[in-house]
Amino acid sequence: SSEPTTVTDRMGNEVVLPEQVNSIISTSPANTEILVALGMGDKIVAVDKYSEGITGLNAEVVLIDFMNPDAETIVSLNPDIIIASEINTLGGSDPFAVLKEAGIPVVYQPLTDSIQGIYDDISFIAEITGSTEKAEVLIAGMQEEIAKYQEISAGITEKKRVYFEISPAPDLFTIGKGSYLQEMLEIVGVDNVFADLGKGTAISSEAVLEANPEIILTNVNYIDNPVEEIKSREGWDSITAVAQDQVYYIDSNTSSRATHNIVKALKEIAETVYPEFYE
Amino acid sequence: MNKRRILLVITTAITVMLLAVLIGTVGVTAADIVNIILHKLFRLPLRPDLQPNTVSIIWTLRLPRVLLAFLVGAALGASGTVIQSLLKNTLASPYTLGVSSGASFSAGLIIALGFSIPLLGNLTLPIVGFLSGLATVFAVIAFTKRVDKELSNNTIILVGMVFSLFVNAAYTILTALFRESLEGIIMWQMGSFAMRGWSYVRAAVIFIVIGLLGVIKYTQEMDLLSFGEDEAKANGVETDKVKKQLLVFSSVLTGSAVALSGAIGFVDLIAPHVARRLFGSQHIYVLPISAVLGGTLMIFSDIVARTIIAPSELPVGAVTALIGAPFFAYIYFKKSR
Amino acid sequence: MNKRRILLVITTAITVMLLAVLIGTVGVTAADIVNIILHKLFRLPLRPDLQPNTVSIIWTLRLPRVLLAFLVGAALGASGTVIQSLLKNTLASPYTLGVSSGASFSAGLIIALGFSIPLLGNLTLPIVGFLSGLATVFAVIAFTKRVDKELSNNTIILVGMVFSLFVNAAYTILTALFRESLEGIIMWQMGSFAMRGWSYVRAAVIFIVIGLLGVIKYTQEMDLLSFGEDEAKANGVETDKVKKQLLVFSSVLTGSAVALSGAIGFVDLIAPHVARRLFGSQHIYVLPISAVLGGTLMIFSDIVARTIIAPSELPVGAVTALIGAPFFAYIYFKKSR
Amino acid sequence: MIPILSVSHVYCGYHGRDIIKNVSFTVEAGTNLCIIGPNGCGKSTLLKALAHLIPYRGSIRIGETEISQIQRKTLAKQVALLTQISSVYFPYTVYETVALGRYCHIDSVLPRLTAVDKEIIEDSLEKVGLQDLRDTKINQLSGGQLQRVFLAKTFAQDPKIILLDEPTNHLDLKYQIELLEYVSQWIKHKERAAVTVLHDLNLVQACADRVILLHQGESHSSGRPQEILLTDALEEVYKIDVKKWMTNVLQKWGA
Amino acid sequence: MIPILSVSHVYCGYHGRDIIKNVSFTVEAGTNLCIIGPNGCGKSTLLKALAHLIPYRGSIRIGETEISQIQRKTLAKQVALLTQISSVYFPYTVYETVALGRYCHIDSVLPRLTAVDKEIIEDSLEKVGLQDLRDTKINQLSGGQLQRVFLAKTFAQDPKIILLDEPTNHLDLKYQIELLEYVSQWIKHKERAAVTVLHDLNLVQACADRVILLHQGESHSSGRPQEILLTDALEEVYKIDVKKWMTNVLQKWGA
Ligand SMILES: Nc1ncnc2c1ncn2[C@@H]1O[C@H](COP(=O)(O)OP(=O)(O)OP(=O)(O)O)[C@@H](O)[C@H]1O
Ligand SMILES: Nc1ncnc2c1ncn2[C@@H]1O[C@H](COP(=O)(O)OP(=O)(O)OP(=O)(O)O)[C@@H](O)[C@H]1O
Ligand SMILES: [Mg+2]
Ligand SMILES: [Mg+2]
Repeated sequence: SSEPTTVTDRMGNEVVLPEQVNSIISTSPANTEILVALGMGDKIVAVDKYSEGITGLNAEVVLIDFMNPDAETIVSLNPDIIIASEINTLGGSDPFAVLKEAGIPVVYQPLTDSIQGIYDDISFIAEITGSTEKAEVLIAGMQEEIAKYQEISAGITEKKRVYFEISPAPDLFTIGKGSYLQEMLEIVGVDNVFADLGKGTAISSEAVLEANPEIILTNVNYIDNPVEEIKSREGWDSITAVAQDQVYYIDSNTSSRATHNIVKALKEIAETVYPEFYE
Repeated sequence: MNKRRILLVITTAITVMLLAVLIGTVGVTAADIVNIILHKLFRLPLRPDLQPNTVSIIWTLRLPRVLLAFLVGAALGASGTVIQSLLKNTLASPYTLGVSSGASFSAGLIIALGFSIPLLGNLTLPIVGFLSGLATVFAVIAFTKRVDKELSNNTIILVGMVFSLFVNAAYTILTALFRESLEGIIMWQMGSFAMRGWSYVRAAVIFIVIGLLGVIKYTQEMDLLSFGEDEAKANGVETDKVKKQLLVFSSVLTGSAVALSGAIGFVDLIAPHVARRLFGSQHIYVLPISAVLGGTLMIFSDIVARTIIAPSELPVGAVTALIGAPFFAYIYFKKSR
Repeated sequence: MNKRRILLVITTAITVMLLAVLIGTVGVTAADIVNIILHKLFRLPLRPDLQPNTVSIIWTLRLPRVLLAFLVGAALGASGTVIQSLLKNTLASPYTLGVSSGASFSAGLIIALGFSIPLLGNLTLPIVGFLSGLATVFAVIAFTKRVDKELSNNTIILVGMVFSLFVNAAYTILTALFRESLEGIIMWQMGSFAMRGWSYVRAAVIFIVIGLLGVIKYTQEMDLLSFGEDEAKANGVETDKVKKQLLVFSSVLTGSAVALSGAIGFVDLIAPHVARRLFGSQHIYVLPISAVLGGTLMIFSDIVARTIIAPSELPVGAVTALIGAPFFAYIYFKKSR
Repeated sequence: MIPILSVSHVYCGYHGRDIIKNVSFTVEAGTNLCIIGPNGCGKSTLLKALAHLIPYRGSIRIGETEISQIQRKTLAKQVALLTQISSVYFPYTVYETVALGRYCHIDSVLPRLTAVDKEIIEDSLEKVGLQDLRDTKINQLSGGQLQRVFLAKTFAQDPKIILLDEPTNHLDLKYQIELLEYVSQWIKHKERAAVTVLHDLNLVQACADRVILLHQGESHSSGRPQEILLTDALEEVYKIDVKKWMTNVLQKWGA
Repeated sequence: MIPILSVSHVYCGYHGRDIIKNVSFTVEAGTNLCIIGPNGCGKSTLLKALAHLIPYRGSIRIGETEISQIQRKTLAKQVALLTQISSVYFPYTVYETVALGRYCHIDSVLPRLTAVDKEIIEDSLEKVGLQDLRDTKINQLSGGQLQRVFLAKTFAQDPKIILLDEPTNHLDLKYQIELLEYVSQWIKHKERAAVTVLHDLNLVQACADRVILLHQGESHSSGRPQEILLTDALEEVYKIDVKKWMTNVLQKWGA
């Protein structure tokens, strides 16, 4: 009917959009969650394997390991568009170039490290799928929630010193400035003991012992009992948080995927660290 | 007897190649494939019942993939043979000289920093990988030359080992520092022929043909060198020049293989042994046969890699060893029992 | 001259060890450390100005770490020497025989499936890793024996290579399939001494001392074997038995090292060369010196690994090669220039 | 005299193919048995069997004991073998290499040499004239020097029976003569004997007490040197007139 | 006659230390020059220099041309060397090994043998009596058989000058004699010459046209065989009475 529209995705690739988007492949759980929230759930024909279990997907949706996808399957699914993630790209080169040759448009979403980035993700997906109104509602809802926590935290004077762990022993990993998690911690008024480090940093056990946090949070979900594991580490009993039994688990999916759902994690963190303010 | 065996090897190679084009998510017939190829090459009309999807899958995905797998396997088989007999060490392979650590390091750097050279586009990773693999080998040769004018095998091996471990360490540190890219880097390193289109095949043909021509012309020299440097010199081999050229060209082979498809192991170490077992010691047989065997094994492994857990794939580098090891054990030890 | 060099090597080892206990995120003095050690061992009173944090850091983190690093380095250095001279191949190392792929595979499995054997607790990973590393070597020996009664070096090397590549492939497939655990597995493999407490040191002492005693008693036999099997036999060496024992005990060494701290490379390949360069060929010198050099290099690397980008750490396996390579180049090629 | 070594009906070879077929002989204490024969007739194979490096059928006894029943270390105290082709992998020094010959006499796991050991090593070094090269690395020696290192190592083993596979290869004339004289003198001493493979029939003339002529793995003839060397046996096996050639050449010396 | 090989004031050695010092001689076409001397005096080192395997100072010329100016492949057509110690890494067959001697004559990059090549190879195999073993792997040969393989390979190279470093090592008497006869016959043909290192002075007597006696890297004396062998030169260098020993042995044959 009309001229095909060309957009530039947020990583700078020019993409010719299809006239209609009726079948979508999403390659990251964050994109999948956003698509579902924008009402596109039933148009998704294939998702990456980490998206398994996200509610709102078709039962017959195909699960693909996008680190090692079978291109033939993708082509034979006849998708109108592939919404990929920076995580799929190898060094600026376009891993799905052959799919483009086969006539399938591919857009890439950059890795998000700020809350603003999440808004932009939502807006861009909305733009290419034609659901801008729903996106505006979604974003406004998030902003409203966030403002609520900011207000409460403004009244907290004695900020708790917290260590937030995203990878367990022996390779401890934490987050610091330049990550949306750090932004979230600041919103709820938490003093991250490693705030000055980069957005995702390995940390040594000695450093944690020395920092001596009052509370330890972990969103590790791939070992049996992350809280117990932390408490049982040799030497960690001299840390205040461990000594006072202040080690908590924060839901992994809501805190580790850059989507509108971070407000759920925000709530969980706020209520865990400052129960007295949220009764 | 050699003739019959050569025939057998070639027939197997062709059969596996055909099989590879036929097998995949979308089932096609040999006739379809011929039709598609003729259509693409000579603009012959396409049969109307062929879906454009199917055409895409065969032409854009499957064909280049099979060709690339063969080329890469052949490159690894040939260069493994060269290095093994040049350095007279069963465990030596071009990887020993740092080709793959060089390539992996720069590939890791590119993946981690996420840049791309505009002109090279899609081929930034393979081309830079290739060049750094080669650069590592040149560094090894230059350093060896400095400490040991004779360019003796033991020194080459030691220097290669130390350089390659060093570069590899740098690469490891890279992956440790850029943990977000760790997965990408590791998966790249495991090797795959997925999503490589014709541009990769074109690059592979150029470099691998150059490399193969560069080494195949020295089969007699390799024979002579296996009796020792002095013996080879006395028979008229310019050992210095020949060794350097063989090192460089086999690095071109491995370098392009690694750059185009990741650090796939096994073939380089095992193909020469199988070829020797079947065809004796003369390099005029061993070298091309290793190449064909390497290519065949690679295509076969790729078939398995992309079908066994479809719609995902296994890393082909792992499948190669998984299939190749029992095959090797069978061939190699059949007679000794 | 040898005596002076031995003294030098030992002094360096002790100095580096002391340094390692002193250096870290938290600054302490030698007096503090002595006080803490006396307190822990003999219940002497602690100086009141010492923070419990500091005590924890020194006693629970730093001391076991330094000891473990030394033990692991020594194990790798010694077993590298044994395998290299047994198989007469510069590139051979216990890893060639599949110790590390066996250990890595089962470690990967444990990490991926996330189980732990109740009785072993903390030590599930190292103990299972150790046993599977050893199992791989036993499989290699058994298979070699079947195809070649003489247990000849070339066969051992080939079989080891094929087995280890095979198991490694299985491991790769594991990491590809269980990608959530990929990071954990890869980081484990890169090697680290972080967060290993006294339980690890106790395990290390037991296995590594057994391993060291098992190999040190055969230094004369290793000397003789380097002149060839026949020569050794004619001189009274029960080559079969000795070779098998050396293979097993060096696998115990490497197996425990890998199990306790990941697949750290470099030391096993390089320590023997440096030791030979400095002390000649006799294994009565080369073997213990390799062990001490390996241990020293490992502690030193660990100091760098945990301080250079503090409060983060680098994977010690990578640092080892990064520091060791230039050191090696210096020692090894100083005289040749 | 009692035989110190008795070989009877021995068969042995490689990969299941017999090279040595039905060979029997005895060696008395104090004698040097020379084994001669064309290339490939099985001389080295036979020596390998005598040192139990390869399996054999038949019987090889030292005194009363079958060698396959003896532990290698014990056997090495009785029998030493100089192999025809030796390999060098690590650059041991001359002294270190020769000292390894003492292995079978050292009971500790550490290579601790007693005064006796050291004396025997010195003695062996002196016999082959290597005292001055004791600290040289063996990969920097000439062919003859290296051969002498392995000879010294064999002597350092101090066995009852010494098996020498072409010991004079690479040796210059002086050391050839001295070596064979030393062997003659060595076997006179105590309960000892030697089995020597030689191609140089002049040397056989000079040193052999008995000679076995091997032909295609079988014992063609055996006896005192003159019985073998001056009869037609040589011509039958070698297909040349050895005696004529020898006397021709030797006349040039007689001028 | 014109010298086919002229060596003048040559110094060479290893790691910057001279082993050969100021050696000069010429070899005329049609002659066999034998180099003799004690172990370690530098014979092999000298031959290596003549084949340009090690660098040298001074001058070594073939005809008019300095060998260091000649490309290796061209040089190999002129000079062939049998080394004292050979190594085998891959198990080539006997035929394949000998065929490698033709390398310097093959211009194509493929090892395509012409009829002439094949004839020469056959000839070389026959000369050393290896026709029956042509398809045997060289790692399954006896010492003497292997030595003959390398000899055949050297002959297959079909050079003008053949350098033989102890060629009779490991050979049985028959092949020793045949070899030296073959060399004598070979050098008579066309513009050829041989330089042979030997320890067995009887063989020197039988085959040498001229002899150089090396002593500690220097030329002690040189001349016709009788001039060297029957004078005191030998005794000075070897410190034994060679002649007496030889005539002693001779008597045993002469009986
Ligand atoms: N690769 C080497 N490095 C250092 N020195 C060497 C090397 N090869 C030989 N030499 C030394 O050079 C000297 C001469 O050696 P060369 O091999 O030329 O002796 P040769 O006359 O051939 O003796 P032989 O009769 O024993 O073969 C010897 O003293 C030897 O120790
Ligand atoms: N490892 C082996 N495998 C198979 N055959 C072998 C092996 N070694 C030797 N032979 C064969 O056995 C036969 C006897 O070999 P042996 O070495 O005993 O001969 P020899 O009498 O010592 O000869 P030489 O005088 O040449 O040393 C030869 O025909 C040889 O080809
Ligand atoms: Mg022999
Ligand atoms: Mg010599």
